[in-house]
Amino acid sequence: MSININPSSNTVLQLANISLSFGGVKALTNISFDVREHEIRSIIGPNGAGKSSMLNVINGVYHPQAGDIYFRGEKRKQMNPAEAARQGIARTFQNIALFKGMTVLDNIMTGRNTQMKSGFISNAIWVGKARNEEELNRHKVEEVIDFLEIQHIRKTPVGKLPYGLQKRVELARALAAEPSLLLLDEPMAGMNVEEKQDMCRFILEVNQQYGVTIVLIEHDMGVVMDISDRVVVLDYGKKIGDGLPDEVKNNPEVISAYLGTNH
Amino acid sequence: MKRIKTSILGAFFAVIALLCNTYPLLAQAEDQFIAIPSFRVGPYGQNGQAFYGGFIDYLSYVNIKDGGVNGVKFSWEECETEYNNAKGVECYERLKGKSGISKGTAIHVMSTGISYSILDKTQADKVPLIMMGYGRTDAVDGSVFPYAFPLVTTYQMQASAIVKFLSQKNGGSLAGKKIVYLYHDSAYGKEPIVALEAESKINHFKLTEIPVAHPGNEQGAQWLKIREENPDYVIFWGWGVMNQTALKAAQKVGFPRDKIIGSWWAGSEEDVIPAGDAAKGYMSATWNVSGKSVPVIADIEKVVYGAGKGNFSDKAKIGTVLYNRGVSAAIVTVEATRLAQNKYGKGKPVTGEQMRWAFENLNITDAQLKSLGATGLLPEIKTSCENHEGSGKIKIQQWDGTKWVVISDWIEGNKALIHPLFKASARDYAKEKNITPACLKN
Amino acid sequence: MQFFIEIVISGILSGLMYSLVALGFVLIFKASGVLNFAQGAMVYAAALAVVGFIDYGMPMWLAIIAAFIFMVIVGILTEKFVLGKLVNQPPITLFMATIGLSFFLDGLSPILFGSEVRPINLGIVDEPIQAMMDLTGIGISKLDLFSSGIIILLVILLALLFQFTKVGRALRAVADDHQAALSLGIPLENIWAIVWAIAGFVALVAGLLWGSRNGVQYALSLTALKALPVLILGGFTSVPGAIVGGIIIGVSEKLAEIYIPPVMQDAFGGNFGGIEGWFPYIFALLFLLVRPEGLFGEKHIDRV
Amino acid sequence: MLYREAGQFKTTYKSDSQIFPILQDRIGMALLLLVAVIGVPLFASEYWLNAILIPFLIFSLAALGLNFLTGYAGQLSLGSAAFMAVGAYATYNFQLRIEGIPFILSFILGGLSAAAVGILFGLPSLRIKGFYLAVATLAAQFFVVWCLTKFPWFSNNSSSGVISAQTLSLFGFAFDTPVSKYLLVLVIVAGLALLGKNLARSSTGRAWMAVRDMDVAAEVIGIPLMKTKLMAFAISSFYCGIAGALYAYCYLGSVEPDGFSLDLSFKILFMVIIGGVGSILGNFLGAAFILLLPIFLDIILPFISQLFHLPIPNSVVSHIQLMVFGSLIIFFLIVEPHGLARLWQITKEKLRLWPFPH
Repeated sequence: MSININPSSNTVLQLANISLSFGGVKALTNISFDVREHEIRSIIGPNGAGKSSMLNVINGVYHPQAGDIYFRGEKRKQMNPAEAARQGIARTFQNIALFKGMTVLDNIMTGRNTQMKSGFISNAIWVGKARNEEELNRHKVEEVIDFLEIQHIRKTPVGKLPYGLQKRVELARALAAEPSLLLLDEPMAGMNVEEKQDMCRFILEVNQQYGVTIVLIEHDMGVVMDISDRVVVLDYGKKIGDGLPDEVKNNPEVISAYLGTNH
Repeated sequence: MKRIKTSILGAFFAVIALLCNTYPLLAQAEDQFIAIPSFRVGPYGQNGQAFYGGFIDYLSYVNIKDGGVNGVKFSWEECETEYNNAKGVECYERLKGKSGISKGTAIHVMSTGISYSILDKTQADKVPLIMMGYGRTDAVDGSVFPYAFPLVTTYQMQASAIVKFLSQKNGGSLAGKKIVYLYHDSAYGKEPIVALEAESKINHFKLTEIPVAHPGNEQGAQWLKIREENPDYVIFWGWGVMNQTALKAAQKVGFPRDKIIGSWWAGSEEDVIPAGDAAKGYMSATWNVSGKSVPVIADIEKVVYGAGKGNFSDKAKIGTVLYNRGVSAAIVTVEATRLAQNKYGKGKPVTGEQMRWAFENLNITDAQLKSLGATGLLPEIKTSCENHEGSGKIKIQQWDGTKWVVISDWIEGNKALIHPLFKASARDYAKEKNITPACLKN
Repeated sequence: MQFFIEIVISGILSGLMYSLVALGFVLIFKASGVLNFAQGAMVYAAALAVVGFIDYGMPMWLAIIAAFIFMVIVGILTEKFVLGKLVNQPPITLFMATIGLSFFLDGLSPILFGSEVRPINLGIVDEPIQAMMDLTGIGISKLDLFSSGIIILLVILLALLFQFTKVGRALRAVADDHQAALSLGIPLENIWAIVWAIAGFVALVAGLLWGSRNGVQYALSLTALKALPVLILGGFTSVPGAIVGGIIIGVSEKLAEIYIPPVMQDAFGGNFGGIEGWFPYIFALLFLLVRPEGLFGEKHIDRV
Repeated sequence: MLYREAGQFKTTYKSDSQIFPILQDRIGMALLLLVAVIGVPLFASEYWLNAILIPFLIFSLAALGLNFLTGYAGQLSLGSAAFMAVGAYATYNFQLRIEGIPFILSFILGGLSAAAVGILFGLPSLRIKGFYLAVATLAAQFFVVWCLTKFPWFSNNSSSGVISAQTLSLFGFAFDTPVSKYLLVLVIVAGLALLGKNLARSSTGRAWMAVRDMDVAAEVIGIPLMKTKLMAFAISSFYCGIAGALYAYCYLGSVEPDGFSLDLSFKILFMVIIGGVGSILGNFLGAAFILLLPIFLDIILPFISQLFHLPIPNSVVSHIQLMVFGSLIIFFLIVEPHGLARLWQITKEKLRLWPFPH
């Protein structure tokens, strides 16, 4: 399915010479790559390679010391996650970041908050504006719920759910925001085979049916090679490979990085 | 487990509902029921214990000795207010319901804050609120506050009296002298300021006001300031821990204690003993003398504690300033009851309204005090609608390291100067609450 | 100038008194992550215990030992019956529990040891040092100086304990990471009991010094309010923070009390003294806004 | 068998998002209100109205306010009493200085003033968290009280700083009897509680809870932290402010700044914790508990000492009360850290299944 479009056209996200460090510790050094419309772009690399930091840079949780980010052609450096979300960037987290105290339904509804405009006064009054809006967004959320097949756990507090389902709920929350760019941080970590298959199916459908661009971090090489259009390889905060799955697979540097030779 | 929890909870609320409902019907009708919203715990619990101990001991004394007033025995009930306004209100509301007749007869809360909180309620319930040496001082004007009685003397009159004492010490003039007013930064401490400022104008002394934040357990800065000022006297309006701290801090900076003169809430054993030697020479105002030399006090110890009906497990507090103050408060209350019975019929309990009349027409003479064995315990009291204070006299006492020694006769504050202030402030209050001032006849 | 110096000195001395109370908070927070609001009540309880045992006819030194034992028991029981039963509860629940505990202690100790206001006499007359007075005109209170000495001694003692004893190492391990400590087989319950005992000891010292200063009475439990701003300034987990923070608060508070009210008086008229109630809090708060990690804390990054 | 939702199907999302989705609950609530509005005024004694029911409602409101901030938005505050004070004094001044202003309006203005102060002291929450913030809120507690004591203007230059509330009257009807005061408080509290419930289940409430549970994640899904936190502070303070005004006007009648002490703040916090963090019902349960417990002890302890002829001096009784109060707090925290509200839920669950064990 990987249709190779030429680089210049329809680039969603362009990262140029990004460097990030925490008090001397270098997390990312001089990294550049791009993400195109509708593609599934994977970031792989051994533990501590800086993959999650990369995502955090993309949606503004971390602010890189050097380098530029172009999102839909617009240059941005300092921005907070909330803005990113409003621009249509949604994400899931490596270690689940759901709101433990709330039900599945409420968790997913929070994903709609950026779309919900009614102020606190009309919310307090409820009848009328607020209620209609609530209902409208509830419909959207229910679509996502149906799509991800989690109807049965609507009213359950997320804390009570098994790991796999929590991952799925987190995806649902991200999707509820109807993002144009979706960042997935190890969505299949710690899942059994069936769960992984489901998750893959969901990711592909999201990508194809809704045309959402996806940046994916995943350890399971099999999965990565199957579903992604292009792959970036990071190691010790540096980019050591970039390209089509097959190219990357045969890149000696990548192989050595994974086998852990010459450093 | 869950079931246990829920049942515990259920039981809890059930019992409350039960008790709160049946409870108010427990007091007997033929007694003269006195509501006592007291406090024995918390920051000021000490003072409360001594005061209310004395108060209650005297009531038992009257009951045992002469079977109450004309055969009407006193009954009473306490309720712990913790010196907290809200709890005070709850206590007042609960206790007043205990007796349909008296509504509590006469309420002593010994807390300016609580007295403010229940002022309107006592007014509405027609039961006199007695604030002996505290509380809303402009209630001296009975035409605006018919049911509130700041008896014996108010903060302002006391401050004025202290100034008079000092000027007497200085051959009748304080001109050019420096006086620091160090006070607890609350309603209590702020009341006297108007009086002191007025006094400083006519007596030409320089007045410096230094407040201390509640609770006042740290006064380093204030006393450094005082030493810098180096005043001739420090007039001191402390309460609770603030008192010992002040004396200690004075010693710390080497300020002579016999130049400090406190209010009567800063002049009890509880205030000086913890300060140890630091308190030696410290003076304070008081409107009742301490010690067991007063016959009635000794007699209480004999009669009440002899009968094993005493309020204290150990008798150490008997004869202390606050204990005697409690007794004094009780004496006034009992005499008012007697007066009311004389007017409205002997041998039956009197109502709040009747008590109000009695308090407004008190005339406790030395002769009467003598007959009660309370000679010199407290000053003569003569009240009227214009003057709910009724005395305005205090004595000055000095701590010699072991006991309080009275070093002056009764000193009356400058009424001509102070009472107009009350009138004015009462008028403002009346305007704010649109009350039309009027004296109640009976 | 000399007046200024005097203020600063008295500020430092009473600041150390705040540090002392703050210390108790820090110890417990470090080890178990509980903000122990009962620390003030413990100070009160300890002081009461001392005077109480003296009233029961013990000599001073014995009374102090007895009081210490009492505090240790209180600490252990607290661990066993309160915090031990609340493991894995959110911090706020534990905090509430300690408030409950403070009520309990405020009720219990007067019943055991009497609620009379009593002095503690450490045998030091609290006067300004005369020689100093004559020499420089600056008055320094003997008692405060003595107290500061004791406090510094205490801190050194604790430092040694933490550095060189087995218990101390265990304590630090626990403070760093509960789980890790557990996995190393360090029994948390015992450690916590020990911490509470130590905190009890600190409370005892505080009780003695504050008690000899203001007399033993309920208001001792309010010393906690003096310690809290010290905590936000110095950090809940840093012993040096507590000391330095205490000094900073003490000095700034005294200076403020002397120099700010006149300024405000010129601005608004009226008397604006008595700002010690809030000034330390506002001061610490403003400091925190500039430096959220506190005096000695290090900046932490939100990992996601 | 009575308490069942069997056969009650939700066909629309509207009906699914009702406050009381179960019919029995709706009936129960209706009955409760009926009793509160008609039964209580008919049968309750003056003591019950003045000393229990009115303060109960007022404290419930204050607790509700604090619960928004602490329970929903997760910002621990120890300064609620200060915001009550602002509400009370502001209302007093609006009543005093604006001729013929309807008291409802001055209540609202009082609440808004409290909200403004709340926002001011909420600003630190953007940089500091947890107990640091909690202690920081003490700054509000002490500073506000000090200001009210120090600037005579606030208390209309009363020498003592005490204000005494004017009688409230609407269209010539004066709220001066216990019953009328009670009904006034009841209406206001019930209304605000309803608004609060709506707020809690709306996007606003979800934003708060998101910030509480995981602020980073909340920000990542587009919830602006600053706006959300400050709004929590504002609304919380507004509720506390109204509660403060009622406290002054319908309960105490006259208040001094010191009346709004730290103890009061703690009391309210207790109500929230005991009642149930992040629950509307909990505030009412908590308020009832914290309010009734001391009264209960007042009554029961002397009773017991009489029963067993124990010669307990009053001072000891008072101290025992403190002990029992403290231990009961701890006890409830241990048996049910999620508060009475959770306990109530559990009971309902049981009822649903009854008579079957599971």
